[in-house]
Amino acid sequence: ADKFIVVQSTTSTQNSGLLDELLPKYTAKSGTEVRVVAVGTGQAIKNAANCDGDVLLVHAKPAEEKFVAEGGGVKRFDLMHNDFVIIGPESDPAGVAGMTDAEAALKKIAAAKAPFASRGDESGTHQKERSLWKAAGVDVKAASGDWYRETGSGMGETINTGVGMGAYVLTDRATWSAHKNRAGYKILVEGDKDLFNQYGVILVNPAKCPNVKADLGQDFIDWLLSKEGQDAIAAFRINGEQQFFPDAQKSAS
Amino acid sequence: MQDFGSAVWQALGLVASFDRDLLEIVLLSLRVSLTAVLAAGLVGLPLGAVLAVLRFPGSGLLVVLLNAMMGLPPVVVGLVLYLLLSHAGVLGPLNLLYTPTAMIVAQAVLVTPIIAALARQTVADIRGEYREQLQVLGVSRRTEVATLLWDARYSLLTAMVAGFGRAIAEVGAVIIVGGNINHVTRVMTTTIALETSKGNLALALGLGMILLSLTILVNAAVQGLRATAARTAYA
Amino acid sequence: MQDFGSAVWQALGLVASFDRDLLEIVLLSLRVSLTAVLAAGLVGLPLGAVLAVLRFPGSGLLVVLLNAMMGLPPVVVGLVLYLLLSHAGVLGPLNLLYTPTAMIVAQAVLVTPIIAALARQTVADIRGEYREQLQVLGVSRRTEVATLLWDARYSLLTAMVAGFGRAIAEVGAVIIVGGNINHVTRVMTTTIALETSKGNLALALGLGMILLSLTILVNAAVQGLRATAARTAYA
Amino acid sequence: MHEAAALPVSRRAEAEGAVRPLEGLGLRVERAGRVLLDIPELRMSGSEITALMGFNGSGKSLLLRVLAGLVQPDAGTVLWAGRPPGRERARRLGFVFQKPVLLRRSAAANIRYALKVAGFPRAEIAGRTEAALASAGLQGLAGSPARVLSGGEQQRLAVARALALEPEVLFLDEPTASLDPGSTLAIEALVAGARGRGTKIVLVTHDAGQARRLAQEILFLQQGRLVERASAGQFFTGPQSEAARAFLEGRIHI
Amino acid sequence: MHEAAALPVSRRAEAEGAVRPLEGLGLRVERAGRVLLDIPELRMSGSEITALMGFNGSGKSLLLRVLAGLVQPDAGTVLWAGRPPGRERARRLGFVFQKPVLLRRSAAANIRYALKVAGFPRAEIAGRTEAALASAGLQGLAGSPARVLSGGEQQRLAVARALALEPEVLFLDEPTASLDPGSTLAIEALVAGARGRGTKIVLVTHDAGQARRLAQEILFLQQGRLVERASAGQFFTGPQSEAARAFLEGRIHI
Ligand SMILES: Nc1ncnc2c1ncn2[C@@H]1O[C@H](COP(=O)(O)OP(=O)(O)OP(=O)(O)O)[C@@H](O)[C@H]1O
Ligand SMILES: Nc1ncnc2c1ncn2[C@@H]1O[C@H](COP(=O)(O)OP(=O)(O)OP(=O)(O)O)[C@@H](O)[C@H]1O
Ligand SMILES: [Mg+2]
Ligand SMILES: [Mg+2]
Ligand SMILES: O=S(=O)([O-])[O-]
Repeated sequence: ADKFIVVQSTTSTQNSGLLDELLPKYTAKSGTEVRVVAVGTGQAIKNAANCDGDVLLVHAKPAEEKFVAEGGGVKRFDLMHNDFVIIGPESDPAGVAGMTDAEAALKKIAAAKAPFASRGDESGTHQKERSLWKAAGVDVKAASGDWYRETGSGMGETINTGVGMGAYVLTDRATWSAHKNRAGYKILVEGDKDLFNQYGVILVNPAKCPNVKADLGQDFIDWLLSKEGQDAIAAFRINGEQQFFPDAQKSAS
Repeated sequence: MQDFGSAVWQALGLVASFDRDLLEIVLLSLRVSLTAVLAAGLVGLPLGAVLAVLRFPGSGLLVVLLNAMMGLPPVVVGLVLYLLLSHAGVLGPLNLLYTPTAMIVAQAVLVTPIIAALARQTVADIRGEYREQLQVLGVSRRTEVATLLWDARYSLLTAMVAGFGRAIAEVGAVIIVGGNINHVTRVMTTTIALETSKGNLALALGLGMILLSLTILVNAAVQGLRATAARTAYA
Repeated sequence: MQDFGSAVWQALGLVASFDRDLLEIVLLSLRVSLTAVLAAGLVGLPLGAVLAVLRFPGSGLLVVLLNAMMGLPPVVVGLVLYLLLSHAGVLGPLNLLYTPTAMIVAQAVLVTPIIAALARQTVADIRGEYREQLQVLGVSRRTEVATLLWDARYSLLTAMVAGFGRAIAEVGAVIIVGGNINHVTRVMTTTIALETSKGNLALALGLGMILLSLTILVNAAVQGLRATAARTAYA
Repeated sequence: MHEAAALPVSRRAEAEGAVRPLEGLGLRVERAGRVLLDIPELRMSGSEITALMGFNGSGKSLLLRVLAGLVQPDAGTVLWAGRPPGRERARRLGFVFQKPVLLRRSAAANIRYALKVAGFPRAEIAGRTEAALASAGLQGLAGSPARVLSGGEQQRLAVARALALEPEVLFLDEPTASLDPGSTLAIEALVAGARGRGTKIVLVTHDAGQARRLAQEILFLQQGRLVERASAGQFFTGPQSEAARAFLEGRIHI
Repeated sequence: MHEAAALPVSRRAEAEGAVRPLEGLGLRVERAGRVLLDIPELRMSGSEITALMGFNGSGKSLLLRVLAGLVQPDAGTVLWAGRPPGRERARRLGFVFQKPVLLRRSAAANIRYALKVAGFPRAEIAGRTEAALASAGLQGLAGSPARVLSGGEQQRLAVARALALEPEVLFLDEPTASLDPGSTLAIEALVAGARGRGTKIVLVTHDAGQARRLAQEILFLQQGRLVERASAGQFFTGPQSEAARAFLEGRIHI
């Protein structure tokens, strides 16, 4: 297709395979090719702020709202959510398996000084993790380099590293579900409502970025938010398990 | 450890299945890196030779800088180019960001100092022998550079090959300016990085083997060319 | 575009504030890369020289392989080492994964073929001149290798410097086997990659400038050494 | 002592092909604390063949380099026809090094290259190359890589290349050291022919017979100093310095 | 024609320092379709100095290389004292190339290096080095980088290095081409001395005087073929082949 738009996105949507499922459907319908640049949250927002994309699709609500407020984006829409989970080795040295209270689980991990691999990259996931530590009253900064290990990399890389060192990892469910390097790792903690992970979608502001293909970009967003798009999101499965839960009806924020 | 065996199988399987997507990725890798190396050679070889030939105030410093630039971090090169090519950048209107052209430029920037620095050493070595003879022939600087490059051509191939190795294996710069966009700017190394982040280590390794085989093929072709090239009159 | 100016300021600010964390990162970068290059030189220089000296069935093929290995993708090297060093791997009991030692090994693996291939060419060039003389002196292969390396030492510095550039700028392998763990295995390039992914482009660039300045300093030191080294008896 | 006619040097004189003296004033070269060359005054006739003689290491090759502008002396000036030899003079210069330097090309290509650089018309280059090769007895080796030729063949090629340029000044550093007797005579004939066409020739040789056959003027160097300057006749019949006498008698100097 | 005494070759004979003939059988070297060497039978006396003579390009240097085992002939065998010269023979070999190859070290270090490699006892090396340098008149240049020495000094250094090894067989390829007359005689004396100590010497030279002074046996090559083999006396008074006559008369061959 010679009609195309560029979507700045985070890696979870790409690595989980969600976009591979959604985009061909949209392209078949609209004739618009969707080019995805999947990078870290901060980089995705920065790229969008530099006008290097038509649509932004990330999961870091406060940062997204700031982006819109500064005029980088037109409007933010809730698109879907999934949840974060804590994975860990079968041996489970801190004994957190089966817990549903993330805060408590983190406290146990800290008490046991069991290795924990943090993304440490200011991503949405990392911000969520930090707020959980804060709530748990653990000063991870002091433990950095000891049992608390900031990998400073993407979700998939952090899982690889965590697996390599036998550390607990906080990850979004989709990335973990699609991850192949599991080495006996399991989801140990899930189900806490604090582990909620909201994705949003934003059209880059054509008033600030004249190069933005506002019509094409908005059409893509409209499709994502439409019944068809939302159904497609809901239909995406890994091992028969739904990964993302469309929630567009809550509409713009 | 079964990953190694698994990697070999995946690699063989991929090649055997003659995957269309894989072919596209392989061809783009070759196109980008070969073009980048040719461009880098076009600039780097004369540049290195000029630095071997000319002595001027500051030329020693320039050589140090050039040698140091062999250590240009790809991510930094990618970033600088990104800022230039971004729509917010001065070259934004060219619309080159997230295109193979941007990737070629990035690799060429990375590889030019390597080729130039290695060429400088090679040319300086042969020049020790030629200098006075060329001087008495009244050869201009320009002709001297051309002559030294030509007469050192077989040794210079190693510099070019080193540059190609750097380019084809590079990921940090191309992923920033190319964006690793499926069907548009996805090359072997960015695919390997992607599969690694997905935890597909065996697939990543398998792709790595295919990439290395490609590199070996390119090198074998170069070596073959060198050997069969009419070496008449060269001794 | 204000990112460039901002980068310069951030770099200067970082250096001026003499940040403890930054110092730690810089020192680890230097330690890892210098150690890796020394190790790679220890293996690569003799290896290159041996390949320049010995002709045996398959030596041509070996040269092609070596040249191709200059294009080893860092991610692949990182992965292979990861699989070897991980707890499930054969070398797991050594507990080297996510240590600076693992990073040194990774960089050494990447850099050894570069140094070896460049050394091979340099040694082959000087050997054209020395071969028959050494032969009539009845020099053993081992001594021949040592002699050629010694007499080509100033030219070989360029190979070492190219290897250092590769090592210090490398990110793909060290991030996999080192894990970019804060205060443990975080080096300049992995920090730059991290800041880039955070969207802190100016900071990333500023760090890049610091890294490049370091590389320039190392190169200047090498050049100074080369110049002041008693070049007596060398012509 | 023989004295070259003092010339009022002018462009006119040069244009008319008048004799051009070669001069050195206060030439001094030091290396590693050793004085390699120290010649307060040097004057060579512009029309004759000057032979430079002296023991090994006396500075002959170095003096040729200084005169040709290849080595910048630590002190002193070189004058060709009254002017310092600038870069543009290179086109008028021929030089055969003691160790000939041949490019990694065929014998013919080595000569073609020199002719091209010197600006000979394209149309003439093939013919001149062929003639030059033939003059040095290298017809049969035109296509051979220059660097696999035998030592003597290489030296002949280097001489042929220099002569092909029809230089105004020609420096020859032991140009027949590796030649067989017949080739030596043949090259000497070529050199004499060049002198006949007005080329100023400075020849370094250890072969007294050759100096006698070719040179009109002899300069004798010892340890970087010019100890004798004489016409050939005078030098070979009655050398003034003890060093030159020892040299000619083949007295053991080492 | 002179005939070297046929020897029953045995280790005993070798150990006793008996004369060791140098032989070549069916030697043939081709390059780029040209026959460079074609010598069905070659036999040199083991005790005399053999001079190899011939026009430039006749294959003298190539033959030396083949005899020394540096170039593998396309056909034929070389025998030293009846056996092919293996790698272990290198320790018994001296070779001075037409273009001396000196290592990037000082003059003294070049000799030390050769002595060390040849396995001379550590304690003797300094003394032998000094003696070798002095024998070639290079005392004063011991510490100079070998590659900045003058052409003649380099050649003397190369000869001194080869002689210092006290080789059993010594190949000299125009070893005095760049030497002044006195140095030439001095080197000739050293060569004669080596022969006196039992070294088999093969000398390439264009200098008939030198061949006459040094050699007992002359081999004359033309276009890769051995056209004459004679004792020195016979060769210089009445050469049998037309080529050798032309050579000696300095007839223009090119
Ligand atoms: N590798 C090669 N390829 C082609 N021709 C060669 C090669 N090596 C030598 N030759 C030719 O072989 C011939 C013999 O060379 P060689 O050096 O043995 O001559 P020489 O008798 O030593 O001559 P000189 O007196 O000039 O030293 C020369 O004509 C040379 O051009
Ligand atoms: N760069 C240098 N450093 C130190 N000594 C040098 C240098 N260049 C030349 N020499 C010395 O200068 C002296 C003169 O050298 P030159 O080559 O001019 O001698 P020459 O008269 O041509 O001798 P030959 O007859 O052996 O060719 C030699 O003793 C040589 O060792
Ligand atoms: Mg000289
Ligand atoms: Mg020869
Ligand atoms: O969106 S993430 O980069 O945090 O996975």
